[in-house]
Amino acid sequence: MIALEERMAAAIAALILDPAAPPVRHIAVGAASPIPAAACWLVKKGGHPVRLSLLHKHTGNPFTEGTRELFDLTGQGRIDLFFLGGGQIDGQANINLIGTGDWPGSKVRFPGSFGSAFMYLMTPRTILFREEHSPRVFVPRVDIVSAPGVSPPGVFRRGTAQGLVTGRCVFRFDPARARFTLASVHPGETAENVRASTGFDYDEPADVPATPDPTDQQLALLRGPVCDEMLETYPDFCARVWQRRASDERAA
Amino acid sequence: MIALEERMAAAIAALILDPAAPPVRHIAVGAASPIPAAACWLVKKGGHPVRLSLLHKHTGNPFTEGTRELFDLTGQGRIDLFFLGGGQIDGQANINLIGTGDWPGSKVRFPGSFGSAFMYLMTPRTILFREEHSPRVFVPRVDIVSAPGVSPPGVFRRGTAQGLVTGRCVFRFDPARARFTLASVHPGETAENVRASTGFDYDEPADVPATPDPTDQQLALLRGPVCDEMLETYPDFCARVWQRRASDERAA
Amino acid sequence: MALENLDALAASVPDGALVALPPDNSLTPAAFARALVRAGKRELRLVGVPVSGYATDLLIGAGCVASVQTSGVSLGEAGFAPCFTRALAAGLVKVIDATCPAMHTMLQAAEKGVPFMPLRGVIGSDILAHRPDWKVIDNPFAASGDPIVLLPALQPDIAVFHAVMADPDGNVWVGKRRELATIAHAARRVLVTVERLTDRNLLDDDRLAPGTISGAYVDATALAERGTWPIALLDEYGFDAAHMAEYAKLARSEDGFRAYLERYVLTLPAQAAAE
Amino acid sequence: MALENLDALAASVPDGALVALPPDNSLTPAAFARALVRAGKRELRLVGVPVSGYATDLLIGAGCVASVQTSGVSLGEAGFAPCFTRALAAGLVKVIDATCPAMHTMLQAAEKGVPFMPLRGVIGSDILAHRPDWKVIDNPFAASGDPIVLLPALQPDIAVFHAVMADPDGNVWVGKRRELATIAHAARRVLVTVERLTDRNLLDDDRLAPGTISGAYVDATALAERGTWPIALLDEYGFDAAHMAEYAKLARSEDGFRAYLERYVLTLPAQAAAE
Repeated sequence: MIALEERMAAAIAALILDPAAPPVRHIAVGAASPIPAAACWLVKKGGHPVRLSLLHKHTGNPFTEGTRELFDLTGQGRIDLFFLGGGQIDGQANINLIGTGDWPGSKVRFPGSFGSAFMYLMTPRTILFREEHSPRVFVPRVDIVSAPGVSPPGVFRRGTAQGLVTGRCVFRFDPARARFTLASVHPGETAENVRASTGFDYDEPADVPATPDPTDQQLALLRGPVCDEMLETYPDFCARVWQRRASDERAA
Repeated sequence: MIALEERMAAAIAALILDPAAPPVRHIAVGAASPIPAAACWLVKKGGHPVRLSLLHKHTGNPFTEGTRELFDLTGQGRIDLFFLGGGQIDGQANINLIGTGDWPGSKVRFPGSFGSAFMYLMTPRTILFREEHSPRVFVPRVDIVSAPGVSPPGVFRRGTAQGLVTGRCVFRFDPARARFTLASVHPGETAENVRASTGFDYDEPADVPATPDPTDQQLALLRGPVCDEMLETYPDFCARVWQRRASDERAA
Repeated sequence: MALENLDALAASVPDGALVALPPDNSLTPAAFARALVRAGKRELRLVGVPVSGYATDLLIGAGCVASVQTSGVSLGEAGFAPCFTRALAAGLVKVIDATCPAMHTMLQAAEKGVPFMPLRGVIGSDILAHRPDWKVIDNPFAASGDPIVLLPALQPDIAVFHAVMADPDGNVWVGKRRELATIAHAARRVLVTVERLTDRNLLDDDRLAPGTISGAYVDATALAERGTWPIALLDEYGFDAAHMAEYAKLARSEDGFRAYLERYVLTLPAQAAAE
Repeated sequence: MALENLDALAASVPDGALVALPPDNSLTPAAFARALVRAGKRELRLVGVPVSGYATDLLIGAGCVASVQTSGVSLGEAGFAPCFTRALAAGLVKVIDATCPAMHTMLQAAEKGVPFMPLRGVIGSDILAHRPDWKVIDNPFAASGDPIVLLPALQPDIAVFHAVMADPDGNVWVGKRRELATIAHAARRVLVTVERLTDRNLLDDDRLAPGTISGAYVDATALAERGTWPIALLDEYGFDAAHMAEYAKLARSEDGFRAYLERYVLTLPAQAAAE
């Protein structure tokens, strides 16, 4: 039994290691991002030399200037890849972390933009992720733009979304056309299903491949050393996905 | 026998404590300023509650962000008083720490401006000091302006020179008129002497008082606890003025 | 530097003050926030540096807050911030949205005493459209058009955080949470709660000085044992996930939140509750 | 992170590189400067952060330097910097004058990845007239005219400093000399000489982390015992005033400077000379 979170982590890991993309030396993972964190650890524990900066790791956090150091690192051009989710994401890869309805979220208020309005423009590669794949999340046009998917010429921007990993599929993003293409659907899903669950338009090849299952080696890494690294920062996630609790393993 | 350095320190201390000036809570002393440092310690050891930030104190230096912290402190408006010297100082209180002749000091090159171009404008009070009182130092117009004595309206500026303490006398400065007035001459000097030794024009009262001698209490403080505080930072100065060496008193 | 009682320290905060608070992973003054609730403060304008969590949600729920300028309000793994969300929907609190590096930049401008600082990114975000106090200029150093955002200096009236130790000179040890120095430098008044006191001067010790904020910036301190609880404090104590989950659950309703206040804030010293 | 031999580390610096050096009170890489002399480097463009001292004067005297951007060059109580003064008069080195907070600000702009930052003051100084790369704009946040200086980001090719310890991950401990983090963040390449190695991870220890610069910024390290000598290193060893006076005296003449090089730089390992 492969958990959806495991599938998504493996799909993200595949995007990270995409040989067509620029090499990744330093990846940062923001708050409340357990699936991308798992993907990064999967890459690292799989033997790929990569520096991970996990902002919300309580101990062994690499920063001595708090979150400012992450944003300065990014400003310096040292962060190659970042992850963003979204309360809403649209077909131009705009993300909305603020809320629905009128500003500042008259229908549903989300927590806020965090660093997205900066990171999305200043990082060479961003991988978008959102487990819930529904027309409520993937909309034709976000109600509020926390961070824009593309920018007009002349606006300083280092990169855009590389892709979008959801609970149903993987999209790739083409910044020149500001448009997603369906890259693969997870086992159990179909292209039709994805189309029906997606509020924005996108391109689709004639044959849509299935997202590959995580390999046995990947599953072993996720359930062992990856979970070990994540227990402290994401106890609820580890308990839910892998039925492991830090408190079972050591005195509180 | 009162050393000239002791007279100057006492004269600076009197300016620091001038009841007509705004109260001083936090004084910073830059590099290579032993006489102002002695004046500050004299004020503090004399029982006046004042915070001293001595940049070049090797141990017990209050900063954890180096000299930047001093300039940031000043930017924040937390430094009430600073000291500046000058290779040349003119009658408008312009100071030159760069050199004489053409830029950047074609005749004599001085070490450089250090923080003067910032501190002079951003500190509510600056006390100028220079032991050598000669037409070579006190010129009609500095060859190069490291930091201007006054600024045109509209230029953000928190303060100007309060006065100038030399090896011969004390001047007060009036920023509205951009002009010095002789306030007192040190024992052994005359108003005529000072005039002959000064390259710039200045005002002079009919009767020029003598700079008061340091009191016995002040001399005792200077030679005892003040010297104790300064031994580490200014070993040569303490040896020259007070014939005391740190190495005589402890193992190196 | 004055050493005060925690509740006296909280009482010294004027209604309406602009108060900077660190986020839930950086020495949050949680006990102080509970003391502010006990003191019945009103109309506080909170600043999340750069985001907001438990302390902000608690203060909003207790009716102490007029506005919050922040890049996000959340309880982390425990979910959305329930009081913030409810108060915003009811129009009881105003949110001034920012993005994390903009919060840092605005405070650094105040730290350096400059009226503004630039920041890359942000252009194209609706945040910019809702911040009339942020300006876009053409980068004067670029050969051709290069729009860049300028952010004004943000000087909090008061910054509050928790530290591990305070010495007799008011120096406080925050360890690797060096970023707190920026709010200490930027704010007009700095209040620090501390886990314990120490006799030795923290800046005189080359091992402790790097993690020390000079007493030059600290206006008053108060002892508050387990002062960040339920949030972790460096390697001193861990995060109390069970308590945060209990808070998140109770705060989902007005009644539940009142029960939380009764149980943990209004009647009991927080540290006793934490045992 | 690679651990190299001191002379190999110095040899890795390309001729013509823009090299940032801390001043004589902040972990000056003095042994590294002597190794640069031995390596025969040429046309280096030095950056004093924010001022320059022994290492810069030595490198200028040895003919390694084309220019120095700084707010001051001096040997402190030992007086003017003799090689700098002589080389400037002879037209052998170019000085690009700045003022201390401007050096910090330009490096902080590079640290934050912004093209410029403002600074108060400076207006009316002739420094501004000789810095065509500095601009004055009207503060966009002021109601009426308010000229303010904008400084461009300054990104050194290489930053070099000395640290007390390095760990196997390339993290280095600089204690309270936290300002060195800024040149580490701002520079393209960071070389660190260290007094000694340690096995434990410096960032994992809450007591050592505050004074640690992450290996994320460090490209290579080399062991250099007494690496700041004759300058003090925190509480590890003191300032060698007698040696600095000897340097100041010898360097007053070309012949004397050559004798200094023979005695302390070219033939002997510096640490042996220091015993």
